[in-house]
Amino acid sequence: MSIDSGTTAWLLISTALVMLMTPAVGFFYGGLVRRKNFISMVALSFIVFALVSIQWVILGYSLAFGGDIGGLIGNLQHFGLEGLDPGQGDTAYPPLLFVAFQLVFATVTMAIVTSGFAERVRLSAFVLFVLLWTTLVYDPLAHWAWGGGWTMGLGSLDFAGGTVVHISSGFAALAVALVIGKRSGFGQYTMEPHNIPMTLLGAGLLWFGWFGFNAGSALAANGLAANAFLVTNTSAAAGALSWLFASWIRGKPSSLGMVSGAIAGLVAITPAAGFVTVPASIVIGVAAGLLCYACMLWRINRGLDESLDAWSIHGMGGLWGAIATGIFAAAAVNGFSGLIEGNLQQFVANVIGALAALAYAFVVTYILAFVIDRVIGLRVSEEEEYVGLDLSQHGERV
Amino acid sequence: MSIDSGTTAWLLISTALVMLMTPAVGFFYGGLVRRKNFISMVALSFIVFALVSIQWVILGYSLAFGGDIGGLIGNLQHFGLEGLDPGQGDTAYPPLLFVAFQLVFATVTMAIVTSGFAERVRLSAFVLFVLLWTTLVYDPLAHWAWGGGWTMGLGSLDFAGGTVVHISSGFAALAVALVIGKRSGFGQYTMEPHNIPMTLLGAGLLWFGWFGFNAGSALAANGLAANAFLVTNTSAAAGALSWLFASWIRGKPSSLGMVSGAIAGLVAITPAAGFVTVPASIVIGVAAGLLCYACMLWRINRGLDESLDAWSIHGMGGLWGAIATGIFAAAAVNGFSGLIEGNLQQFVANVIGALAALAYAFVVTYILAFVIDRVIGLRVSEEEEYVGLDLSQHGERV
Amino acid sequence: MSIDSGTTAWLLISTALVMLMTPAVGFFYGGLVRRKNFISMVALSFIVFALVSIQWVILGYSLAFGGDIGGLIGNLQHFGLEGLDPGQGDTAYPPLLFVAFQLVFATVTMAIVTSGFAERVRLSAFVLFVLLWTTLVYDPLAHWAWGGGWTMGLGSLDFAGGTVVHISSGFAALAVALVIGKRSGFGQYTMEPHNIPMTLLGAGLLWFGWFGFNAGSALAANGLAANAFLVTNTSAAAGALSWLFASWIRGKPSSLGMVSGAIAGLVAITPAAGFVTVPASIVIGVAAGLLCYACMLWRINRGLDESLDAWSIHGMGGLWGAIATGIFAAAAVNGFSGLIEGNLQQFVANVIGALAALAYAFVVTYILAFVIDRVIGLRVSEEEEYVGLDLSQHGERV
Amino acid sequence: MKEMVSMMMICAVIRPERLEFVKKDLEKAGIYGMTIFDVQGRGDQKGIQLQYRGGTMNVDLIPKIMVEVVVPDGKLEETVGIITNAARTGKVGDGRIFVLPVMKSFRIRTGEEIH
Amino acid sequence: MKEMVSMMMICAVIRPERLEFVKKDLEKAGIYGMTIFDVQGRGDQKGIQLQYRGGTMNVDLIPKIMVEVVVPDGKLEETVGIITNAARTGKVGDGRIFVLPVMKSFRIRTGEEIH
Amino acid sequence: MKEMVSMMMICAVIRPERLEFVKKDLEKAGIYGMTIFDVQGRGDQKGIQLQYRGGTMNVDLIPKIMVEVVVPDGKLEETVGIITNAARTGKVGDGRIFVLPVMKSFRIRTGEEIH
Ligand SMILES: Nc1ncnc2c1ncn2[C@@H]1O[C@H](COP(=O)(O)OP(=O)(O)O)[C@@H](O)[C@H]1O
Ligand SMILES: Nc1ncnc2c1ncn2[C@@H]1O[C@H](COP(=O)(O)OP(=O)(O)O)[C@@H](O)[C@H]1O
Ligand SMILES: Nc1ncnc2c1ncn2[C@@H]1O[C@H](COP(=O)(O)OP(=O)(O)O)[C@@H](O)[C@H]1O
Repeated sequence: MSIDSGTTAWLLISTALVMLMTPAVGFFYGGLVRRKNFISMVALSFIVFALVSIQWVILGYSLAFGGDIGGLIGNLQHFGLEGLDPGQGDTAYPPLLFVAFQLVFATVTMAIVTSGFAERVRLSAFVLFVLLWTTLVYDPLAHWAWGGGWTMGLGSLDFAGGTVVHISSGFAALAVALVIGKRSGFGQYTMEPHNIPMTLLGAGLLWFGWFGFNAGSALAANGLAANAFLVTNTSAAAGALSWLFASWIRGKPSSLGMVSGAIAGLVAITPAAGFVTVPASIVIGVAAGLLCYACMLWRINRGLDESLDAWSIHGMGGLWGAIATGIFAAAAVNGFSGLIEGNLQQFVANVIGALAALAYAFVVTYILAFVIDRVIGLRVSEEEEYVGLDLSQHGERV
Repeated sequence: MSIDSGTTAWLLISTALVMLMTPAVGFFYGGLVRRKNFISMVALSFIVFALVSIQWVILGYSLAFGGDIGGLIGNLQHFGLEGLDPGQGDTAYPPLLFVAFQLVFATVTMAIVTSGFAERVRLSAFVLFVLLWTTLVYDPLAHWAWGGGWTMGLGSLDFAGGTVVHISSGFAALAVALVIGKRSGFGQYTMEPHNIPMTLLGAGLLWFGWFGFNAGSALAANGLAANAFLVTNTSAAAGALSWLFASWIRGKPSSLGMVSGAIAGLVAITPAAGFVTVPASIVIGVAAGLLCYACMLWRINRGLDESLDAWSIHGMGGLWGAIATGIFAAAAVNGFSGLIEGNLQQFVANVIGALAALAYAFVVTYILAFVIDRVIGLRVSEEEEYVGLDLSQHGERV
Repeated sequence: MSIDSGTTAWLLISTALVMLMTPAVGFFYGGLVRRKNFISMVALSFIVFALVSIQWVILGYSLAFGGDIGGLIGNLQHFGLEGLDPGQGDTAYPPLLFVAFQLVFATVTMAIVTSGFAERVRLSAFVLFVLLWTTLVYDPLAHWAWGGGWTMGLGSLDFAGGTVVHISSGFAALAVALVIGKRSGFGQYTMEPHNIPMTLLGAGLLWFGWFGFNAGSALAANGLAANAFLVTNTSAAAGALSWLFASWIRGKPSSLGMVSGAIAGLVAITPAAGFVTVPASIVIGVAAGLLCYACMLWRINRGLDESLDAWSIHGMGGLWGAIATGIFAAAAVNGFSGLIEGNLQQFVANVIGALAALAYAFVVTYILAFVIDRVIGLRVSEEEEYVGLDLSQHGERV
Repeated sequence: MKEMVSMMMICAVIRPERLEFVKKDLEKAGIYGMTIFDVQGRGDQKGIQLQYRGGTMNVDLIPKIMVEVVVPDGKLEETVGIITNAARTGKVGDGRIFVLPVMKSFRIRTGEEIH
Repeated sequence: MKEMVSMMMICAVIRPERLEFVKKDLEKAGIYGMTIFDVQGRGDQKGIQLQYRGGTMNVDLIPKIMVEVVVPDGKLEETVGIITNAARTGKVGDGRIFVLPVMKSFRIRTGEEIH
Repeated sequence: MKEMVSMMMICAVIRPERLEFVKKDLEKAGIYGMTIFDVQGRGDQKGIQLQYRGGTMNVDLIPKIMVEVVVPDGKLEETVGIITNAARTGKVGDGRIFVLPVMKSFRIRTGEEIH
């Protein structure tokens, strides 16, 4: 198949847009922590980006998209991108571009997980964790859903990464938070976000980048991409408003609530973007805002310190999105029907795909974090935590 | 007509670029207010984005681009995007993409209007205002100029929204400022911009996004888009320099003056971008910088608290741009001639189009703001204003 | 040749991406200086952008890409963009778009040079310097390498500007720093970066924009662009990690070190991006991180106040990149072989091209700065420097 | 104590928006030296009550500016008067002035003691 | 001096995270007036030692909050006691309280002197 | 008063760029405790005059750092001397040192009074 320049242009820029999401996660999270950990939070996202970028071209791509081994993992045929010609392939875009596009998905997923580590992780342990997690958790899940693995075979639909990216990172963050423990002082005194404008900036860049994420996942510049683009925006807006108004009833409508709702809407529409209509995306977004808000309140009530709510927003929002895809998929959009159009099978396949990703990510992450913690220690000392990670891990100060 | 992937790719990314302009307006404005209203100012832009996004897909698009009713408004044939197929249409891009592209114009227009509300608007009244304004002011104006309405019929040229976006938002902000009244303390003590770098960041992102705004309005990736791109940049640069040097003569050349001049240049070239040459764009930009600077000085002298100068920059800059389009339009660029090439008719049509938008936007906005103010109150209490909107409206603090 | 919409779409967005790099340099640099010079540093980048934008469309483009005069400079055939039709040409993209694409390269180059002026330049002298430098240094160098000049004739390879952009700006910054002298107090007390998050933001935007810079330089949306995209990202990641780990051995692994390494990797891959493979890009990036880190340490030890390290990162990183291109160029990528594939000639041509740019940029800049300094004074007074440039040059304050 | 202490430090907590007036009025009286910084304060009113739907919300720490002026004893009354007048709006939250005794005072540039 | 000075300024350098407790406890005791600002401090411990690979690193200026409360002499002891209890964690770095004499005190709104 | 006041608070307004020197020199003398914060000040020179085209511009509030060190009476002179020397550049704007009496002083961690 010959390269189509329009398709390629759209994928090039989509890749750049998604790349921007990784520092955007850093700023989104960085504004939410205390001042003494701002640099650390942004730095973690850059470190993730650098480490996963290298891991992906050497090993990760092959594990995810190499020849299938038992439905579970790819083989090493593309180790070091071996056997990929930059110019030719059986797609309308160059194979190397697909590598790059998938790369930025792997990095942003890892960046989301930093929520569970916030303000207390030891940098050296984090580096190790990143390399192992992306290899042992992300790469297999990407293979399952997109690389010819078993959930793909099952017919489970995941347009742009509801299971692979969001369920996996959200539940991984939860597992990490359980292993690493609460921040010292959590629950005793308030830990206010120190720089809300930076979180809003991060949110703006995430929303912007998400168009590459979802509409880019059409892997073409066509009507499907346009649909994905518009439902993405609509669901984000709906999520922002539902969280905003729900929190308004309980108290002041915070700007953080609004952007959290937007992210919830973006997460939930991610697996559905290529399968549902605009009206459905309003429903998906509204429900995402309300659900994730409720999950966040529940988490806080439970005294759980999954600090920056990757679990309640990405984990639970992703779960809802995967299920919603099974419900709202409309044949008119992309040929697939969901529960509403009477296709129970699709619904079941999607639930299975989601729960499998959830269980796998949670369990493997828990074990991984646990082992690293025992062997080299995941957490900084009490003094280092008190002084803050900026100073203690990086020798820098805002 | 079949979908062209290159055209579609360019429109997809243009839409994303223009989307970024809404938070960019938030940061641009947010840096200019006092610290206690920073979050509020950014939050308003996000709220606008969310509300208008939903209004547009349900109602707004149909009012603007539905079947014409008397040259004034569109009908409800596309209510809820009814009757729009994602994949097919009579354009080289998918119809849904046009919906998305037009959506982000509607949002950024509304965001500009927040200038008149700065540091004193009640959030609940603002939400109501947004829903009504975008429906009663923006949607009709979009219909007039682009949706088959009467100014379009008149032959008035507006390439990317000089009348619809800038004149309308600028004069609306003026009307709002007149109704809501001055900020308490205005004119008595100085209200310095609290975070100039954030305004510069907003300006940088606006300049960046404006390429999607103007070059995207070619609705194709071709020579016309290239022309729009280059004249846009040239006019912005010219505006930045003319304001910079003019203010240098009077005192220190502030960075805020420079970026204000850049925005003035961008605004003025907006209606002209697809009709004028690069040399003309220098003239347009230089004049825009000088004119808007003079308007700002006049406004301040008059003690008018249209706080963030949407009127002097977008309103007056847009007016100049609409007129300039009627003057400088060159047949070589896009087949249309202006006054300089002897086409008086074009000039007259453009003046009429601009004044009609100006009058409509000002009058309807004034009435709207007035009514909302009487019925539920547009403005926060004196205490809330003193404490700042961040705390009083959102319960948050920088 | 008829316009290809996909190619054009990719060049349009690439131009916008590269445009964003100029304010990004402003923020990157702005975070590194002291608080009292933050606005100044960002403002310089905007001023550069505005001035060079105008110079380019009037004069610069013609000097760089007009008909060749003796291999040294272009003629004035395109003065004021004379003779460029927006719509037609012998390329798959509109000629005016090439003007715009090259414009943003000229601006970002100039912005990098501000490193040598940091915290001590007089604004009026700077304006003069910019106009002269871009005309006397940048335009000829662009002609040499890309406009049909002598290094192009020599067969020296520079894919996206290793010599024209990075060597030239880095060594120009060095020359400027030598002429203007150290900041008062340099070496006596520490001048800590006052806002590291803004530097990280700038770095994130630079990384993002660099995809337009390098992959856009393919001037097409094809396999070559995809290759350039992926090696760019890989080299950046490798540079970030090598600087990070090298500095970790010596002390705390700072976030600034990491992003400096990323920029080093981006710089080094710039001339090579269209000629080398992904594995080679890892080597190039790792070496760039280590080399530039060593150069920075050497500079500091020497008490040289080239304040923001344009020399060590862009100058030396660019030099390494130009040489590395001569070493690693692989015929499989783009038909050119380097030293490793036995092509000594390519290596020699690249070394000559690099050294010529280096010498020309350094010498001419030195003379230019020297003359301006003698004639009107390059530097602010001691009091103005103490108070800071924000106040003394712009009358503004963070 | 009067004999031993010949200088006083006036610590005035004022509204940020009154700073310009305080500065100008002190200047007119020939009093230039001052040191200022941002503070937050609550007074006997326990902050500001915001009407907030059914209930109310209390914002108890309000941004203020602290102005510290050291003056010789003889200028104390005048200075306090100027600051009071310049900083006053008449509404709750105008702030307080505290006067602290200064035992000694030096100019760093010369090392000399100031009397 | 006792006779001349009837008010005291309590300057308490505390951990930022204890501020809420100090505020609440003072409130309970009817003491609302206070002025706070961000400071950095080092104590006799010379800051915090961080284990850092082979060596150690010393972070010597730690963020603290300064709480200034002016009280009549009679309330001094009580107030100091409340602050001490509310701010204490028992670990190094809890901070100090310095008590300074206040010669005079005025309310700007009314211009009246406070006693 | 000498008998009643046994500690002094040294409030030194210095140039930000001299802080490192002040800290180091105090450390050498065994004086570790200090509290610092950012301030802005103008002195008798009314700020800095900037030549600005035809006219001039006056920047009247210049960033400084306030260093507060509480020392026993006996160490007062030494400490003031150290700070003065370390902070001095000899140019206008070096700052001032004000010495205030401290009536009492407590360590929050233990609640004990410090003498
Ligand atoms: N007892 C106190 N100790 C320290 N600061 C005080 C005290 N009382 C008031 N202040 C300061 O004075 C400011 C104004 O006090 P407030 O009582 O609100 O005004 P008013 O004097 O007009 O009633 C407060 O914000 C606080 O900073
Ligand atoms: N001599 C001093 N002068 C001024 N401030 C001091 C002095 N000693 C301590 N401080 C302040 O008190 C804070 C806590 O002191 P530190 O000695 O760490 O605690 P602790 O009293 O628990 O030993 C310091 O950070 C500093 O701000
Ligand atoms: N009377 C005063 N009261 C309070 N602070 C003062 C006073 N005079 C000077 N200062 C502080 O000292 C700083 C330096 O004073 P300045 O007069 O500029 O230096 P110098 O003592 O070298 O002449 C000022 O910026 C201000 O913060």
